[in-house]
Amino acid sequence: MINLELPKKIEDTRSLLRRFSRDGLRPLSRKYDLLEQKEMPQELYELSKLLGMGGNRPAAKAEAAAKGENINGGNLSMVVASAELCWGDVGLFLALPSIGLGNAAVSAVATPEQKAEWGDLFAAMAITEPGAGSDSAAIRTTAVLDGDDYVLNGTKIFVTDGYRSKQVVVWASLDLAMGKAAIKSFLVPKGTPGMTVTRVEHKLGIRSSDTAQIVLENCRVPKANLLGNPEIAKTADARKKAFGGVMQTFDNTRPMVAAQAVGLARAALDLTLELLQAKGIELDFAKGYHQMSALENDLYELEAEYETARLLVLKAAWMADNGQPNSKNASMSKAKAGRMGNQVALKCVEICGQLGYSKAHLLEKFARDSKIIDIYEGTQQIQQLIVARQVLGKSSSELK
Amino acid sequence: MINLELPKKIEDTRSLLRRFSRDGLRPLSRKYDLLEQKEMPQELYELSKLLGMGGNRPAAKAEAAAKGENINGGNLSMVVASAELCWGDVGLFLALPSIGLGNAAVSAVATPEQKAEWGDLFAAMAITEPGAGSDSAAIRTTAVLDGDDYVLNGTKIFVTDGYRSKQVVVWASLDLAMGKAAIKSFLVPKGTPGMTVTRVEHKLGIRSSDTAQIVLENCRVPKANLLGNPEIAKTADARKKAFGGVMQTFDNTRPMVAAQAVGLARAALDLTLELLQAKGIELDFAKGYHQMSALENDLYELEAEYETARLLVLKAAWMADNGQPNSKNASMSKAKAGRMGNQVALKCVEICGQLGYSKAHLLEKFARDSKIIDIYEGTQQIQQLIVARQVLGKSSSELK
Amino acid sequence: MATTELLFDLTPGEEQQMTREVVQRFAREEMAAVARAADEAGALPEGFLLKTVDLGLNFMPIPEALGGVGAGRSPVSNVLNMEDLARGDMSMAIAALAPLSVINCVMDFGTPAQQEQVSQVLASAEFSPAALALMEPGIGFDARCLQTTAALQGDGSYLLNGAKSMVAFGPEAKILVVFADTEAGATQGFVLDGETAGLSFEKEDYMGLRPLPLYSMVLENTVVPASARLRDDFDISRFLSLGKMATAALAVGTCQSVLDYVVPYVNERTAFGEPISNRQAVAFMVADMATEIEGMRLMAYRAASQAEQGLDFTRIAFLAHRNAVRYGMKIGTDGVQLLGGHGFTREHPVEMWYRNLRALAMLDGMLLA
Amino acid sequence: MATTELLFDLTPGEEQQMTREVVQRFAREEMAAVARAADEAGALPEGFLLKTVDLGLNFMPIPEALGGVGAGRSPVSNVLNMEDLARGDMSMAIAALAPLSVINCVMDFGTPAQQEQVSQVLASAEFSPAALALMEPGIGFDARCLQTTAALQGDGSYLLNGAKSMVAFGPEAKILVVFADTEAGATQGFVLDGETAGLSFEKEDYMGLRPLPLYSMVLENTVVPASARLRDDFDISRFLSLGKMATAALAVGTCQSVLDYVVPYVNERTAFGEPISNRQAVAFMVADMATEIEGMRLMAYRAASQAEQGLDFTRIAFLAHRNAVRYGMKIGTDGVQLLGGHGFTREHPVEMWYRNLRALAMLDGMLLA
Repeated sequence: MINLELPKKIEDTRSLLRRFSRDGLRPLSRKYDLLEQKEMPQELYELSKLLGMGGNRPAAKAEAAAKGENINGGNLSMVVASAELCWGDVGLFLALPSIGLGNAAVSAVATPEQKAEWGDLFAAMAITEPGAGSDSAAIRTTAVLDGDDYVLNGTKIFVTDGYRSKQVVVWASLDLAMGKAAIKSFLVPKGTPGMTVTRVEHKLGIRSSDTAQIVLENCRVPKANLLGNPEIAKTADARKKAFGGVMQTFDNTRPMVAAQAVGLARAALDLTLELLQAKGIELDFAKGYHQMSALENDLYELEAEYETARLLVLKAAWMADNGQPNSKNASMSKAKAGRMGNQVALKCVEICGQLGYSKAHLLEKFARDSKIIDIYEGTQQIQQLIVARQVLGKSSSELK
Repeated sequence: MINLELPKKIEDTRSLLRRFSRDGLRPLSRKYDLLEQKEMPQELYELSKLLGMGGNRPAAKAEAAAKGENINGGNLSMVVASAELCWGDVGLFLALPSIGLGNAAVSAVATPEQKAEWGDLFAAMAITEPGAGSDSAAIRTTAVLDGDDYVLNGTKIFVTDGYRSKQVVVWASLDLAMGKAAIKSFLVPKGTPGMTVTRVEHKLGIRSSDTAQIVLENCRVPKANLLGNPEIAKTADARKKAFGGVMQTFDNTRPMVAAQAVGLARAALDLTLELLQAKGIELDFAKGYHQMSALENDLYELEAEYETARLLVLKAAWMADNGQPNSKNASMSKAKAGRMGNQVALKCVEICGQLGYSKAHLLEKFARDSKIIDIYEGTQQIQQLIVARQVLGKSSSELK
Repeated sequence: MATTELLFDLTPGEEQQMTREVVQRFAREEMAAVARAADEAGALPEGFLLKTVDLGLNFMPIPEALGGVGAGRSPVSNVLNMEDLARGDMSMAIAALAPLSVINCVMDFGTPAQQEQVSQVLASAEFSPAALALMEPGIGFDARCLQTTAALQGDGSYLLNGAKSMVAFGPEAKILVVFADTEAGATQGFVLDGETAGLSFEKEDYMGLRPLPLYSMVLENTVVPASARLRDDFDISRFLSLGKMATAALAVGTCQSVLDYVVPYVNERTAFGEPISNRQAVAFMVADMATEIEGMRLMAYRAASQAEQGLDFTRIAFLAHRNAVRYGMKIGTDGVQLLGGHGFTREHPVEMWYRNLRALAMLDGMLLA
Repeated sequence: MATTELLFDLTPGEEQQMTREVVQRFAREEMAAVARAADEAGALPEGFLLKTVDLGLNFMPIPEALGGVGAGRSPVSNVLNMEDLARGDMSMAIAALAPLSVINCVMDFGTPAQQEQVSQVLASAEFSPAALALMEPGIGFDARCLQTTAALQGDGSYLLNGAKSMVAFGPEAKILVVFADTEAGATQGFVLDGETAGLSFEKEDYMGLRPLPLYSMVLENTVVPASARLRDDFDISRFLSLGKMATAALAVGTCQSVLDYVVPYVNERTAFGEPISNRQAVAFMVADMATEIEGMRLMAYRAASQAEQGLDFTRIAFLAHRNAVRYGMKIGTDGVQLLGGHGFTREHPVEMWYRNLRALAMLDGMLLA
């Protein structure tokens, strides 16, 4: 039965997280935006413990899926939770130790012994390289097997949490000549000799999170730290599939990144409406075009874009929960939410004029934070490209 | 000295043409939109005689140019005149016998004897082919020299005035193997055996003008009907230049087509403001964002887009008058004006609601007419491509 | 709370899915195939309306006791049907759905007597034309402040005066629900039958929706009995929201046909030696089209599902409508642009969608989900 | 009629051209080169303001008798200078141009005594900070309906009360022209010197324009003599239009630096084996940027040339400003997008332009062309 409201369980978690965001994250927003420190904001360790994201019970879900039942699972929970935490603060959300992008990848494959050995899990994901940008296939970092170790060499940039994390999941190629199929990911605990954080970026926004450059110079990790299947696919077809598998992780992560924009946009709209309410302006969702002010017209527009992006994100996550191929929808949600988040935050600054532009309020910060969401995890243009290929039935060589 | 107002002479002509448009063309707008006849609207013969577009005295201008003086010449006059006539009606403007796109090309090279032989000049331009679209270089119509005649074979579509014109300037290749350099234009008088109008299009808009498909089947024209230089450039470089020459005619015609959008947009805005005035709404160009209605905000937007496009058109024409390379600016003007004209006309329909959508007023017609201006003489996308190549310094093989 | 039990779900129910298949086939075979001819003729295809009766949509919301199938009022099902019919042709869809909208309106807001009257006339093996008459001529129409007035007379009857626009079927309509401002300053609806005196009609001529018979209607001292008045609890806000939802559904269906048409076209059309869809400017336009249609659809479904669950759907209906108008019109424009000069000719349907989709901005209260 | 003699012409005069070359070189060498450091420091580079004195811009509009060069008030020259300085850095340009704006304002609307006062203070070999104070804090600022009031006292003096925002230089300013609503309901300006009692300042902190010292200012029963009042024929509409033109010029210059920066970047940056500028999505964004900048520039020039010719320039100044705000902000955003993740870091200036260009929407009456 068609229903686009959230189920009670997720809705309840959402309310809790809203409170967490309001009382836990918001009071820190300006402080760490201004401090722009490399180190983890101290308060986040405590706050992180309060977070019981839960709700993700894969076993029960798998059973329901097998029966062909409708599932509201981990993906839907995660996009809702991400949005809510980003309503608090995108930068602090990214900095939360439990959020590390590499965590999911690691916890899926690590043995209890490894987990014990590696310590608290807070794994960053190191994919991008200086020459590659959104082109994940152009990775030049190498992993060469030497005895029982892999030896890693290369440079990674834009590693979220790269400085503060306890582990880094590094994407590297086993054989540059074999192309995409040879790209594997390796867990490298911090302190491993040969891995150095060489730089922490100064950024337009999300200044409370750290974005690091990491250099690997003859960095040795045990064989077992290769996550997943160590074989390079033999046939061209299998190779294609193998890289497809790597890329598919984006189908799950993109809606979650899109959800960041959803949360941020809601925050910007809420603050704007709050400031306007003090001036006696409220939206009633009933006026006709000829009866509304320019301001109302713009706010309705932003609300419409916001709600649309939000539903696209929910759908992409829901498809993932239900085992439906969602690559197109994941990119649609990221494309739409990415541009929406930036548009909403910028327009809110403009609408609120001097207050919007001033550091006395958070709107200017939202406008700075919002830009990256339309860039990382694949830019707007990359998402459009993926959607276009799917809609038009094109290969990546036909439509570049 | 920087001045962006029109000189008195051109301004005076503009006023005259406005009256011509208002009293001559407007009363025919709806009639021929509904009739959608193949034949020339009878009234246009008389009206056409009244038009003394004048102001274009190449000799005097050339002299001034040689002295490095600023020139306001034929190009500036023509864009202003085109806009003014299209304020009246774009379809009827295109149908005016004196406007035939091929006229300029012919009158520049024809001898008095040829003019006498060919009769009244009303030449259509036949470039596009079924498989080519905006790709002028992909022409497949051939011209083979046989004795003292060229024998033409091929099919042309979207020939404006193709049915009603007295002559057709046909673009054809002397040698398909030689590529763009072998493309020449040929004057084919109507009635020449082998040239048939096989179809007249039914269109969304500009229904008072005729848009024809023309088939050439062993159509023979005397050697002298090849306009311009009959030689195919010998070297690759010269060949490139030769086609560049052909393409350069677009640098003059594009601002003129862009001007059509300028005139149409003004017409739509004027009519909208007139309808709104009856409701007591007027623009004062002084309000702040927080003081204006949604309607005012949109109208200011349209006025801003209109004025900007208009100035881009004037600049491109002014550059042509002054011998400045204006390929980039010609395409900028066409890109901006093309999208502006369509945007303005459509928004005016929307603003005026039921009146805008109704055939009781001309706004719906403007909205239909406006779309083609963003398409013909190179689509929006082709213009963006040309601008991009120029700005980025790219060849057509680098940036496709 | 309605959200307690339900899971987020985008799968139509089994009944809905079966209906969709039937309606979609009908849209393809009986609508899309003849849409151009109908547009050029400015008239509905001969026999088309009668064929729509077999779809049985009118019978669904009418209780069994009144001759319907008593499936109940389902805004979700209505939105799906509206989307699917619009995929065939927007004008023909509106014509087919106008009587159903009258039924929906009277089932929601009518008296038992009106429900019976409407059921008798409209739940029939014949197609009985019927329409809602809310829109008024001119610029700046405000549904919450109508110019048409209903004055209560001493004998309890009402005297209607004013002018309406975009009234489907006009003089042919067997039932018209006319909306007017009462003296209390509130909008109210009146159920008029085809015989009512004091109405005059004139055919209207629009840029698009050409097969749809639309009329302006003048009410001059039109007397209607007190029994013609909808129930006291008529809710103009709910009425308008259900209307917005219907418009959004029409947009989704029509835009889907645009997308379905342009995809093969840009893949097959070559320029500069390659399919034009190999160019990002073309491909991204198509990608954005697909993305916005998906978004429009989700918004329309959400509004409908809120309405069906008894939640307050004012906000989402408003935003769904706004979004559908904006992107619906944009997609109409982009469809022509993607076909270039060919798109400007009447050889292809894109120019027709360009014209029809402009109507989205002014369809207030014509259909009701 | 002014259009009688003149030809359409986009060529700057010889003097203007020479000045442009000097100013552009200054912008490159003394501004662009240190803009990032100034942004990070949140302060103007040491000695920068003094260097701007050598450009001589302040001397131009001041009559020779008052120590200027008497070139006359030229909105066109001002717009060219504003564009060229903004090409160096928007914040530094505003700082450098604030005193010139005070001069322009007083030359247009001041009494002879005020003109002499201003000339003495500002046409100097030292840089004398000075600023216009129009903007007020909060949302919904309306220049035609100020909250700051000027009450005429029995002795002919005025009592000013209210709050201003975005006042350049604040307590450092040697001259401030403060705008307030008089009891007659009209906006009027008052020329205050640095010594005026009853003013309190607080440093403001904004997203962009960080090197520019901006202050909020509270006026509490500030008494100014009748002689501080601008001439009776002060024309708020003309004042605002000259201000809009200045903002437009800042937008043109800043956006031109964005374009100049992104073109080589996208040509050099490769992804998927080719320069990213070989992709239409990237290339068309750059093309649109170039087209809109060209349009913004022509609009700003037209407004200025109308002003200089004594034509009514209200409409074009309004539209030029609107256009500059809209596309200026868009170009600020697109600049970051074109550089992707790199654009988000403070290694590149695009993020600074992103922040600075947002100010366009709220610079009312800060500079005067």
